[in-house]
Amino acid sequence: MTQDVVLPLSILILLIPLLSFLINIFFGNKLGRLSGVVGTTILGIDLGLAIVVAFTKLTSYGTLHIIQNRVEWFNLGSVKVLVGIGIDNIAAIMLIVVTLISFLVHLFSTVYMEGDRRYPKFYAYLGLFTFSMLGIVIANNFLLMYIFWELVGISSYLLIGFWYEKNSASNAGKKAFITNRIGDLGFFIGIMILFFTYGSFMFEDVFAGISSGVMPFNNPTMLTIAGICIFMGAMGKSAQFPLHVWLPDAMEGPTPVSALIHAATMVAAGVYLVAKVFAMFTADALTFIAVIGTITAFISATIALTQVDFKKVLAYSTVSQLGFMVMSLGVGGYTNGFFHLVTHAWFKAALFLAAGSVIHAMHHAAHHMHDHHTDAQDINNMGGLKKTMPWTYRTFLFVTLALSGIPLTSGFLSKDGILAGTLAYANLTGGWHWIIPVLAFTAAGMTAFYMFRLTIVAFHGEHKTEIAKHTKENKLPIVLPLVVLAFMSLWIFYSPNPIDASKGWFHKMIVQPKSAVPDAYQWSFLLNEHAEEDATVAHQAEGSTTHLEATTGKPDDVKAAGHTTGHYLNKFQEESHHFHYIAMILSLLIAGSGIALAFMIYQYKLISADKLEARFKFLHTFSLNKWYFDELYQATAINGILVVSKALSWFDNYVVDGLVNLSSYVTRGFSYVVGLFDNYVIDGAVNLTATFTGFLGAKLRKVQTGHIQSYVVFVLLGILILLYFFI
Amino acid sequence: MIDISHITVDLVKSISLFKPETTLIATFLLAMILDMAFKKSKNIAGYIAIAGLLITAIFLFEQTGANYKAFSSLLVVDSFGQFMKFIVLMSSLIIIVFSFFSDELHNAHTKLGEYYTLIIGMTFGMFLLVGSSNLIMIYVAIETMSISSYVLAGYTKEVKRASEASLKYVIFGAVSSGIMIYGISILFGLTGSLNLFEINQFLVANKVATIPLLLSGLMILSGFGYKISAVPFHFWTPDVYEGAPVTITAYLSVASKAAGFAVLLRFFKTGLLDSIPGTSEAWQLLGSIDWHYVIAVLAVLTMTLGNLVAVWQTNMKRLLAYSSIAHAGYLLMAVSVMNDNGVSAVLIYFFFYMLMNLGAFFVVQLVANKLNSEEVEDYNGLGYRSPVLGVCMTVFLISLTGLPPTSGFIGKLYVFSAVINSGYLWLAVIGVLNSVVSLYYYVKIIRNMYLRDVESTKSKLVFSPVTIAIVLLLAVPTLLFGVYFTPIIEWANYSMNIFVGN
Amino acid sequence: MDLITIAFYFFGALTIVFGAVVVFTKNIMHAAFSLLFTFFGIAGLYVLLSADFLAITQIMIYIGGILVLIIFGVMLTTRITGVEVKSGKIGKVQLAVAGLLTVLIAATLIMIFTTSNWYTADSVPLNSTVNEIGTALLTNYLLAFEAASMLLLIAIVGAAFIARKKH
Amino acid sequence: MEIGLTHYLIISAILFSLGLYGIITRKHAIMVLMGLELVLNATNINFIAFARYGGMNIEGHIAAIFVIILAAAEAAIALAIVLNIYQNFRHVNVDEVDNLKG
Repeated sequence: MTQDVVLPLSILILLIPLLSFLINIFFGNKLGRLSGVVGTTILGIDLGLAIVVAFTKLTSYGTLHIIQNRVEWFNLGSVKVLVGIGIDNIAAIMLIVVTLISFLVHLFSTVYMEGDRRYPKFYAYLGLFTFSMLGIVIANNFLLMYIFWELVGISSYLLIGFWYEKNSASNAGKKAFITNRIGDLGFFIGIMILFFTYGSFMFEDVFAGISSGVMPFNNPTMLTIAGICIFMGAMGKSAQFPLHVWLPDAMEGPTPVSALIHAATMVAAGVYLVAKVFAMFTADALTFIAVIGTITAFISATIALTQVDFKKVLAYSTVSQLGFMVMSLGVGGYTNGFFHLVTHAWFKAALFLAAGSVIHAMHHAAHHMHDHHTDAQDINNMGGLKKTMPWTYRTFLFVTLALSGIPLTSGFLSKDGILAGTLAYANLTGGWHWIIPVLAFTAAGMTAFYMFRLTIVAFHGEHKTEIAKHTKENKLPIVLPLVVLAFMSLWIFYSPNPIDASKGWFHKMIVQPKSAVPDAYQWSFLLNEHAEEDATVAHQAEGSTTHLEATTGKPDDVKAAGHTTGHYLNKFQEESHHFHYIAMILSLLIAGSGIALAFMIYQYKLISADKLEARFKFLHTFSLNKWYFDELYQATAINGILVVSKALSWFDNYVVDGLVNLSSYVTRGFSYVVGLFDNYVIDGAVNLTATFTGFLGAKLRKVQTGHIQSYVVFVLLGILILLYFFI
Repeated sequence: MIDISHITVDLVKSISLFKPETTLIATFLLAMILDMAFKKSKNIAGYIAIAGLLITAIFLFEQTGANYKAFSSLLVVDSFGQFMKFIVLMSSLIIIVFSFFSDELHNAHTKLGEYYTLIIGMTFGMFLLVGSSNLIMIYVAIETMSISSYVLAGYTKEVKRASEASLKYVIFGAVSSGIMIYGISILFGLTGSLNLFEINQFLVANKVATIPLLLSGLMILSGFGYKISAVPFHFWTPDVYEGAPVTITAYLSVASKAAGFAVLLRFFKTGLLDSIPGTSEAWQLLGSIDWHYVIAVLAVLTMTLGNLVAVWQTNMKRLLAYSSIAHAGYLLMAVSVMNDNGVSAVLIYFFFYMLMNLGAFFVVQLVANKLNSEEVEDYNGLGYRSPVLGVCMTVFLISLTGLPPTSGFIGKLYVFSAVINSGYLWLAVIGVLNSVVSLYYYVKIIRNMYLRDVESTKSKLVFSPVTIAIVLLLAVPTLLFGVYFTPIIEWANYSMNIFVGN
Repeated sequence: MDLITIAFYFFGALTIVFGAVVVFTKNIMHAAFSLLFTFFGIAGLYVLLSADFLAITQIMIYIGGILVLIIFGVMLTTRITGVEVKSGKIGKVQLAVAGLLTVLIAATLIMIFTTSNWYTADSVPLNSTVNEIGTALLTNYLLAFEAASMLLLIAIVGAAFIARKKH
Repeated sequence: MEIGLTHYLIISAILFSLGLYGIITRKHAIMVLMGLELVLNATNINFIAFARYGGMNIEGHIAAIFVIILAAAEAAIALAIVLNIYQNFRHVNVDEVDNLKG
């Protein structure tokens, strides 16, 4: 297979899911139950093609940076707008991730969505979503990416709000859409800044422009700002703090959708974007990214500790893991960040599908017993599912181990790499940066704890309700995807060595791109002058010792100037390697103690829940004070809302409601402050903005009195004011 | 005796370039007479109007490439005017077709002779306005179109809200044009001329006082501003849009706005452009007044007010009225950059705006025919009661929001790129923020159509195949031009040069 | 004081005083007749500005046409003998705001008018402006003239349609 | 002091403001229209005065004639609409015609 075939095939891969969408939207009602079969088959074909393309790219052209084309789309003024598609190594891998998970979700849904009256529509939306997601994957320019980015937003809106009869579902869809738009706003502005500086939407042109030293508005700070703007898009899609609020609500969608959107694809799009444009981030932008990722990882891990809804735990865990990926990219661990994206996709999809399997079984049992009050998603209503649903349990347990980062799983490989990276980063930069590995390790420990809490409460012990007793293992189309995904979470797919991935194919293929940012604005330890050549050499002649002098940038950052970097790409990788074993031991210890704690509390009940509560209060208080969140929250958000709402209360129901809610929530106790912060301050800020615009609108509307003479007065006033304003 | 031979030569050439307008006058008279002659036929005037407009289109097409100051510089015939005239012409045609299917109009009157006649009269007024290069001519043209539109807005005269709309419209319009003509008199006092070319030459050669120039500019802007619904001259818009028959509301929102923008751009470029240091790329404006800034402020006010108030609307026509105010704001943004890119962006945006806005109004009209309601609440489940209409309306609304892959996105893209290209990043940011707000109320309609109170509860709505075909004729290009828009861009780029004399 | 000055102040006062009566009086018929005097005063000012043709036009069209139209309007929409003929009252606050706004506008305009330089040129003495106006209307302003005729036609069609009782 | 351009302009400014005052305070629709006529007459004074002091510029006269023509047309239409309002509302008080608002 030659290079030329890759791109046409990629376009075919992109368009096939669209075909599924069109068939199901137009002939769905005629097809009925068949639409699931049609959709699944089509996705199966797509998966086959994706595998062909990905293998061709990785095996035959693995050393080639990218296979791409450039097509002139239209003229904008005097500028030719070029677009195109491109397959580089990360795109090739993403193709498989997206199509395989989409295929499994299609398969899973044939049973899960059985009997839903809009069954064909569901498949149509799945097709549309897959199409848009693949578009993001193969775009090699900002313009196409933005278009598909929006399409993903729309199709996920349809999927999340699929059960729109439930008010919460349609609101969740809306919230996801609007929160994402806030991020997209930044994305759009970023794209515009880049376009008007470099005159092209193509990634490579932008990078070339940056490395030639041209800066937006002739100001390097603007490059950082452009980078942060672009990253804002990722913050929205990948649910990064403070735009992460939509993802937990989005659990209102059907569970297979959660597996598709919230585990592997849509939320990964943000991380993917950061990876794609990694070369344009300055040191400052990277620091921003790392900080956001860390905050996200930590905060959502703490929230996940206390959730009782099966899917909510997984949702916050997803946010936390996305935080890990973003953090890894931010500290410079490009390869490990993307690696974690891939491994996480498999096991998180498995977790969600397992959750779907459980919920499906619970629903069925409840239905049989004519019980319509018990919450089928509350883990306190489960228990003992280990006996009734053995296959679901086995796969769930295995992928939980993967998520917790236990050796022999893929999760261990990637998480370990990330943690080592944060240590390396902190060591290289010093100072407050050490907070990043500290929080990262803490979050990793909490991950192990809450995942085992979930496993033990839901699957172990006695049946807590009658419904749980009557659950049955599901049919093959539900179990099979679970097994496949669990299987994919074995270490062997990525590296022969179960404790070190750096010798595996993945690390050979996914090499950190050479930064386009001029040296003065980039971390010196991330500079890899001969990145591409070096990677090539490393690939072709393993073990060859190409010695490179460490590059000098900011002098004080280079602690070991003059060191040879060996076969490492840059100082960062070398340092990561040094920290590898420390990180491994530390993370194992922390994860192990998390798991042990979970067992002690929930399995053997050695520690009472009250003590746990007290413990968490202490931890949260500590973390809050450390970050001054508490003070910030008091000084700005609450007081701000109070002042504004007092002023508006005569008029505005929203704020009155908000106040009432707020005061009742404040009394609930300190242990929920983090959750509170999440739900009420950030949501509140969003609401406040909405309320404020609404308030302004309502005020302005009063001007439209219906009296023609007052209109004339306003016109005259308007002219006078404008006159005196411009004099 | 005065020697008038040079005037005769000019007149002969001018009349040959005046064929489209002449055709419109002929159509007006013919429609009036034949309507009286054929008492039985209800839409005879409409058919004649369509025929007349088609012939006008042919003559208009023949003018391609013409650049001429006709009728002793009263009128300019150029490619910019041609583009805008085509917009006006197409919307007139579309509106007449819409009117054939309007229950509202046909229930109120047995014959619609005056209706079609006045639409032709208004088209004539707009054609004149688009080409006017003399302040008196501008005033006459504005009054011609206004007087027709006052009557059209209250055409269903037994309906209370329609008569209220026309009263408000006539008072507001008369005051605005009164203020405008006062501003013109001040400008006349400053420059001693009413001709934009002569005013321009005077301003190049002499220094005039800033404050009276600003005052007269603002007063003249009030006349243009009320045509394009720019804040603070927009107050009539929601009331008249709600009260007038839907067809006329749609007409006002596109055609008269197009004519208003045409004259606004021409006024600035012909009257205030310093033609000495290179004309094309960035316009060098005369005088010490920063007109960029003035227009930019108006643009910000206009789009912000339009979007914020639209959020509260429950009547579709009123909602679309505020939305059209907001769109005027986006367009003003492109005007404020005052260069050829901005003009081209206005033209591009207008073409797409015509398709999507007329489409949305036609859907409103069809729904009102069936449900006798224009409330947003009554659109609940429309997507299931009439799937085609629902999908098309969604396309129009998404396009009005400016999301890809619709033509509205392309329009916004060009507007924003023109704005950012000229360095007004803050303006673009406000514009983008505004489109986020607009998302809220457009999505509200889509949500009502699809996600509220659905399926079994209400009966299907059946529309005749012809009306569905018309909706599709607007919806398909709205989508299609979102992907393949090069011909429109090329046409607009060809037409962006406003003739400024020699 | 020469005659011109006296005449100016006379006509100016006539215009402004009766103009004020038009907008301040409660009785609509008083307003209509005050308007007549205002128009007359303006016509006088035109004569002082050597615009003889305009003065005649002013009297013929405004007083003979528009004013009669207005009085017809008054008669058709109000019962002359009833109380309805009085224009209603508007709140004190609104009046104050309107008054303030008007004073502000007047002050702004007068300030600008008195402090600006206007386009001036030495005047050419003319016996009558009729000749000039006629020529201009049929040469340079031919199109505007024709367009105005079209406008009047449209206005007639429209007004007849709106005003007539049943279709 | 000799009578000059400014004198006429001041009369025009006062008349213009009076007209606006009438438009925004009168309830009766026809009185609003009278206010409008004052505004247009103020405009005409401007045109004629500028024409006189700008070298007997005939353009000002032409403008004034057009203003008069258009005022007549506008008055005709406006009165017809007022009559129609009277048919529908049985009064012509503009501030009570306020069903459309918000």
